[in-house]
Amino acid sequence: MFTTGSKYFIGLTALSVVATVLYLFLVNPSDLGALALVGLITSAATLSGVSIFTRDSDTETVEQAVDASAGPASASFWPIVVALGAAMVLLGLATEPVVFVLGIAVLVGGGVEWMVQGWSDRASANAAYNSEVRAKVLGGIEYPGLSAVLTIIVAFLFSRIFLAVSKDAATIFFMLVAAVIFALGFVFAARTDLRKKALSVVLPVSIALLAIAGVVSALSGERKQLVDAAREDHFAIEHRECGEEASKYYDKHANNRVPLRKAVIATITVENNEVSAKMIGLDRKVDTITIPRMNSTTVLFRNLDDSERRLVVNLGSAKVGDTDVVEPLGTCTQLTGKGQEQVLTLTIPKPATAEEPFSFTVPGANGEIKLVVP
Amino acid sequence: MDTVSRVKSSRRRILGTLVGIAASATLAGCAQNAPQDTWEPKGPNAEMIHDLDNLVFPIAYVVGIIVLGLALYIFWKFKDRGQEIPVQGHGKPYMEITLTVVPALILSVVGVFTFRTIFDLAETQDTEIVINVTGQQWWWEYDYPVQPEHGINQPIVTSGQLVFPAGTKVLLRETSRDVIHSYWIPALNGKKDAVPGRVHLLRLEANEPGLYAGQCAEFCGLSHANMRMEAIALSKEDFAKWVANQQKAYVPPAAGTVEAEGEAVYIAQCARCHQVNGLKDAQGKPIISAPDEYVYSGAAPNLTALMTRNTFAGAMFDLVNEKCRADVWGAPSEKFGEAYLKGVTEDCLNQKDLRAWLRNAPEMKPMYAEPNLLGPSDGKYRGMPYLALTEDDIDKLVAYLLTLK
Amino acid sequence: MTTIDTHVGVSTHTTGSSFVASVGQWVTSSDHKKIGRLFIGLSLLYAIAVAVIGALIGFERINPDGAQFFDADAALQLTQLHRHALVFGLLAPLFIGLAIAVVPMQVGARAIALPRLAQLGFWGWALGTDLVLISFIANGGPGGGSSDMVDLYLLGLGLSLAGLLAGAVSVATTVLTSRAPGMGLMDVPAFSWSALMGSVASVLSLPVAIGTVAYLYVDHTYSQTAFGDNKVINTWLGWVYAQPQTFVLIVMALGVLAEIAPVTARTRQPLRPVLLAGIALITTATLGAVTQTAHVLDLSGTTGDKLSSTILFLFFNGLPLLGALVTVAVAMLSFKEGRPGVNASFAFALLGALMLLAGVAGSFVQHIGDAALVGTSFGEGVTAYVVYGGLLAALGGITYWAPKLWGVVLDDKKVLGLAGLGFIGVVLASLPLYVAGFADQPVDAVNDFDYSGPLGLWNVLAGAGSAVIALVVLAYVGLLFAAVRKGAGASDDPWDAHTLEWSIPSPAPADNFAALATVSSSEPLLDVKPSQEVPA
Amino acid sequence: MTLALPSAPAPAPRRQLVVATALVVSAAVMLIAGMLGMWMRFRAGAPVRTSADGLEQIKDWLPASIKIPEVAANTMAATFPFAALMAQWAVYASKNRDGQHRSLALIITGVLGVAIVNAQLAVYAQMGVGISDGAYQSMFYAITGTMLLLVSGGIVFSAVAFFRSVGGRNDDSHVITAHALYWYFLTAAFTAVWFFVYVQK
Repeated sequence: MFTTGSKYFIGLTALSVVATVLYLFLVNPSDLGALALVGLITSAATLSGVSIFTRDSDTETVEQAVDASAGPASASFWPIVVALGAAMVLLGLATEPVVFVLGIAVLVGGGVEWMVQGWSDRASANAAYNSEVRAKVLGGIEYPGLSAVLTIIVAFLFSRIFLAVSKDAATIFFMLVAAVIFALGFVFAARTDLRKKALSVVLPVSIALLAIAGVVSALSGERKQLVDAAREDHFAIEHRECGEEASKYYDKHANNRVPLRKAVIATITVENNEVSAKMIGLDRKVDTITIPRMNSTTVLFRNLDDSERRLVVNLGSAKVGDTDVVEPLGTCTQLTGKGQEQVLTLTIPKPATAEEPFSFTVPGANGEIKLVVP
Repeated sequence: MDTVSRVKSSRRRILGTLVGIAASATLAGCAQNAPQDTWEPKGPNAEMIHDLDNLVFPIAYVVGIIVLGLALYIFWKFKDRGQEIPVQGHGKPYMEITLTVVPALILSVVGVFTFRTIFDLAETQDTEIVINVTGQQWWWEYDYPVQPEHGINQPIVTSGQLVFPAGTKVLLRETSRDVIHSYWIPALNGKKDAVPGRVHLLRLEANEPGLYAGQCAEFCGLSHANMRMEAIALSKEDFAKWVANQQKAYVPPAAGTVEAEGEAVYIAQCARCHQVNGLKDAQGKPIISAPDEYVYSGAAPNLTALMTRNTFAGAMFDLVNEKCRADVWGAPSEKFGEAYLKGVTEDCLNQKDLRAWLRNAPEMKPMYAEPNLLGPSDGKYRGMPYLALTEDDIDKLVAYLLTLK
Repeated sequence: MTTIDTHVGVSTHTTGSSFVASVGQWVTSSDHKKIGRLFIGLSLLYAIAVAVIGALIGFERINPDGAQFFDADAALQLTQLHRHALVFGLLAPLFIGLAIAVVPMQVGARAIALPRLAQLGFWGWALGTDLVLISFIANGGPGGGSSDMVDLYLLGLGLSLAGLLAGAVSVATTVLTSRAPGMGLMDVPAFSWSALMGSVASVLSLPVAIGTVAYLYVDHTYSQTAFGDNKVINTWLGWVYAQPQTFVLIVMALGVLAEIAPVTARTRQPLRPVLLAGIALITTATLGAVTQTAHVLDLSGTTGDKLSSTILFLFFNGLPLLGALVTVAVAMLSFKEGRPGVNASFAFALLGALMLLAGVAGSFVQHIGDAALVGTSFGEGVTAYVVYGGLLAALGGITYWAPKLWGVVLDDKKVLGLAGLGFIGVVLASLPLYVAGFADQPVDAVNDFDYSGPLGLWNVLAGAGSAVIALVVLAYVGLLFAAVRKGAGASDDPWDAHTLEWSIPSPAPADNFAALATVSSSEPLLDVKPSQEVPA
Repeated sequence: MTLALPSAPAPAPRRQLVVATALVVSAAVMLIAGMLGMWMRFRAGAPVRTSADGLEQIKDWLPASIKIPEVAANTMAATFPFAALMAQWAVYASKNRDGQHRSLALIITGVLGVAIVNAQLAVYAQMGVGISDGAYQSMFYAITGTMLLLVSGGIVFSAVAFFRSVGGRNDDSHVITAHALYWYFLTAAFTAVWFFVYVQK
């Protein structure tokens, strides 16, 4: 009736009961040890039950050894991936959240792969068929997923390089890269016999080179100009430097193309150091621009002079928060080079007062355009 | 027997319906008082469209009749009488080519004229006056940019009625503060959408002074149907008078009068959203409204010289009573300016609607389906809210508003 | 010599594989022998590191006022790291690994049960231990200065414990479910039995530690109100590194001795059920560790107090000692029945077992309240005896099963020499700490104690002992490497042994048994080797 | 001379998964028991102090401001047996070789598991307790969080079993049995947690 295993586990249960009783009476019933020992009773009893239920999994004859197809499981990549995911999750918990998120992704991906492999390994007795069903279930996800990950990595590495080297160097670098890719493509196309062997050399080498270059770039940091720009807070959305040039690098990367033609109510132009304005639908110059109150309105600035200019809109002044400090209101475009354009989109809730009229000006150029908000 | 009679009766019913529809469609064409009739152009732009219609519609009628006739003929000729199914062929090149080439030719003819008209309508080189038109739920704001050649030295903001000189090429710059609206005065031009963040141009020109009615033509919310507009064309002289009147300085009511009390009520209750140019508070500081804090669209009609307008609440209600209204609408072209510029006098005022509006605006004009649920609009109102004014306050307010001429 | 040949010509070696392919094979292999060898290899690496740290600590104690290797904070962290690496870098994985590598062959299974769980177990343990190491290096661990890294220490500890658990589940399931037809649990070889016992005991005790780690982690990260700051972590977790919890892990060391002794004596194991019962007793009694309380014999107070203290003391500390004594004694009974003889693996196993007995007895003494040894370095001595004794026994096991795992037989004389040296090393590393314990040298302290006089000598000896152990392990690994490189082919059954693993080729093929034997006794090979039968 | 042992075919994995699950369950029981033990030790050891007015003895354990949402907790406690019942249904269906109902039962088990996770998150949200507010709070999150992880393990188990079930492993009843065993464990473990943490507090 009772097998060896169950006898052992029943003995363990009994001893745990004795220990628990001893503990309850001699030590302290509300101590953590008491509950741990109760847990031990539960666990040992569970194992006893399973031992009796499975009869120690004893088999005397071959016939009793049913469903005996268990060969050694095939090699699997996923246990280490899952362990790595777990380690990343924990590392992320203690350090960077991004590592945690990546770890979760690795964990989920590895877990799903493991699950499918575990199923497909025994889908049939035929190994080839099994790997085929595995591929059928996961192939449609694996390849795109893997290439997406690879693309992200490659893009990330390239971006590190872009950010680290100077603009000119980056241009030359990528011209060279493109040339090399073109040349290699040509060689591969021409020499079909080489392809496989060469590819197996070229791909790892180029990926390794990219990785090295990327890591080195990442470690060496972004190029000085960008670092300075970050220090000057140029990437903040509200950063506007409308007066004298205080910072060195602000505006160097302005996007000077304007896609919003249909939204533009007026165009302000600087030509020969003179500011002039035209309103949409009116084919002559105006010295006043009227824009509806509390409506998002766009004004285009076009610089036709050699020197870089910016359009500044002056919107009176206001107190800062609850303090008594009064600061001028207004904003401006980024610096705009010759023949380039920028837009300013304004939503003005209140009209100007007689003391503080609104206007558009261009520092360094003559004239101003009155801005009227009814 | 029974079956047959039932079939007959159902046929009769269908026939009756068809005849009814045709008759009402025909009779509608005979309407006398149809201010938004697209077939009665009153300005060069609408005439261009009308001329194009005169070309395109006959062609379309002919094509339509041919196609319909052929279809009916084929229905009748080949209807199922139990005959054998004809041989199913595949393609008749000559017929197919013909059926492709003929419509293409027709379309090219129509297209040439259509494109010409479209380009003509889009012309803005010779604009004489510019007016900004801004749509919001559910009224139109008109503001006149500073244009000294028209005597406009400070911006004029009005609403409900677009006033412009007749015989002058007017350019509307349309935009919107909330959703897409569409500006449409059928007698003067086609419709043009007003889209938030964009500026669309629409040319208007009236041959004669007069009143031209219109209607927002893009579904824009609960009171879309109540979003009307009236375009008022005045002779150049009358327009200059109107401009001068709009720009004249604000005259506060004499102290101690009921109008002065009304002004106080106005400042307390209305000035939060409604601007009256020149209105000053006790310290003598100009009062500037802040509708952006209360209203979803961020705007409320400017009430300066309110009594020069004939309508209020997005042209939904008349500001004048029926008799005075008939005087303006019925005035002949040469007398129209005089009638319009009279404005709203005390005996002309439509007391009933204006008071009801002040009493409880949301009841007069559907603004939000469920007034308690202002959530989706960030807790701001769409349109004028219920202000819980006392009758006494309303009396004072009406008296004050009558001074805004 | 009789060769029992089931299927010749199957080789574990793949031919023509590049370095990458071979790494890939090790990383992805679900072959229990590979997983076990990974465990063994890495823990031997830790053994060297641990012994070096032990030596450093010993020498640091010699002259606390003079030259210092490290400051007080670092010293605390280093002693914690030492303790951690002793138990969870060396002792636990070494035996789990040995069990993973050997048990499936012993019970006649073609593969370990749940091979991928065992794989996961190894990588979980290895990566978790890496995290622990990283945390210590980056100023973490108990008493660490960097709060994040203290968190990381706790998390890494949790992961490595979970990994060990996974390995233990795999081993226990193998013994419970994958035995050859006809092999009842009573017929299981002594080592496999001890592996089952040790694994089940780990499965039942380590989760309590994981639970504590969970509390500590949450509390430490978010509030540090319930459990206190960095330095007191070990107040809550100390029991995991202390006796009797560490006994859970030495059961398999005694199993190695019980396995090798009868083979060396060329006899069937006498009183085999008693041996198995002894092994079961020590593990079962050890599970009292989950109470996380040291049950100290306190003979003050009323008679009732004395009685209850005595009962608890004997129950929680006496039973393990009894089990260990019974196991070693019954194992040695083989030599009464059989012929006396000594070889390297037996020497290692015996010396290791004796060291373990010294440790278990030491733990017994330590818990006698009147001896006033709690909180002294006596406890360190117990841990050293237990862990290094386990190390010696494990080296015995590795020597014994080297033919199956690597296909080599190690040079008996050289290994015998190492065993002797190892014995000296262990005694040196442990015994002086016992003595120092009686002289009230505080536990885990390095600097804030006067180590002058004879204490200086004891600590010199302890440090030297650790250094000797480092050398022994280094030399042993070197020997193993050299033998594997030379590829001295071992015969299938070099020891003329009793159990199933010796019926298959050396080294064992990937799937162990091409065809399976039905067995009918606990020494199946002796049954089919009539010429070798020793008269009972 | 070569001796051959009497040979047998490949060994049977005899309810490996059931036995392994039993071992894992035992480990998890110890985990929860140990954590509850620690919980009890802290609860018993929480300092008692006299209130400011000297009229009451206050135990510094469960802060007065924290109200345990008992409805959600009880709902969770009631959901576990249903999940276990569904897991048992899967075993029953598996024995009857009824693949459709087996899959259905497994997916219901998993969905109930998700519902339990949801309820636990709702408990967190309703309590509005900051994890870093104090000893009780961090311990509460530690033990319920561990329980949450164990339940997540149950959901993963259900997912794997479901995948195998729809994947056509009709004779793989061990997975289903092991799955049921795990859900029985979860039910028992949560009942203990519920009693000690949510009822006794």
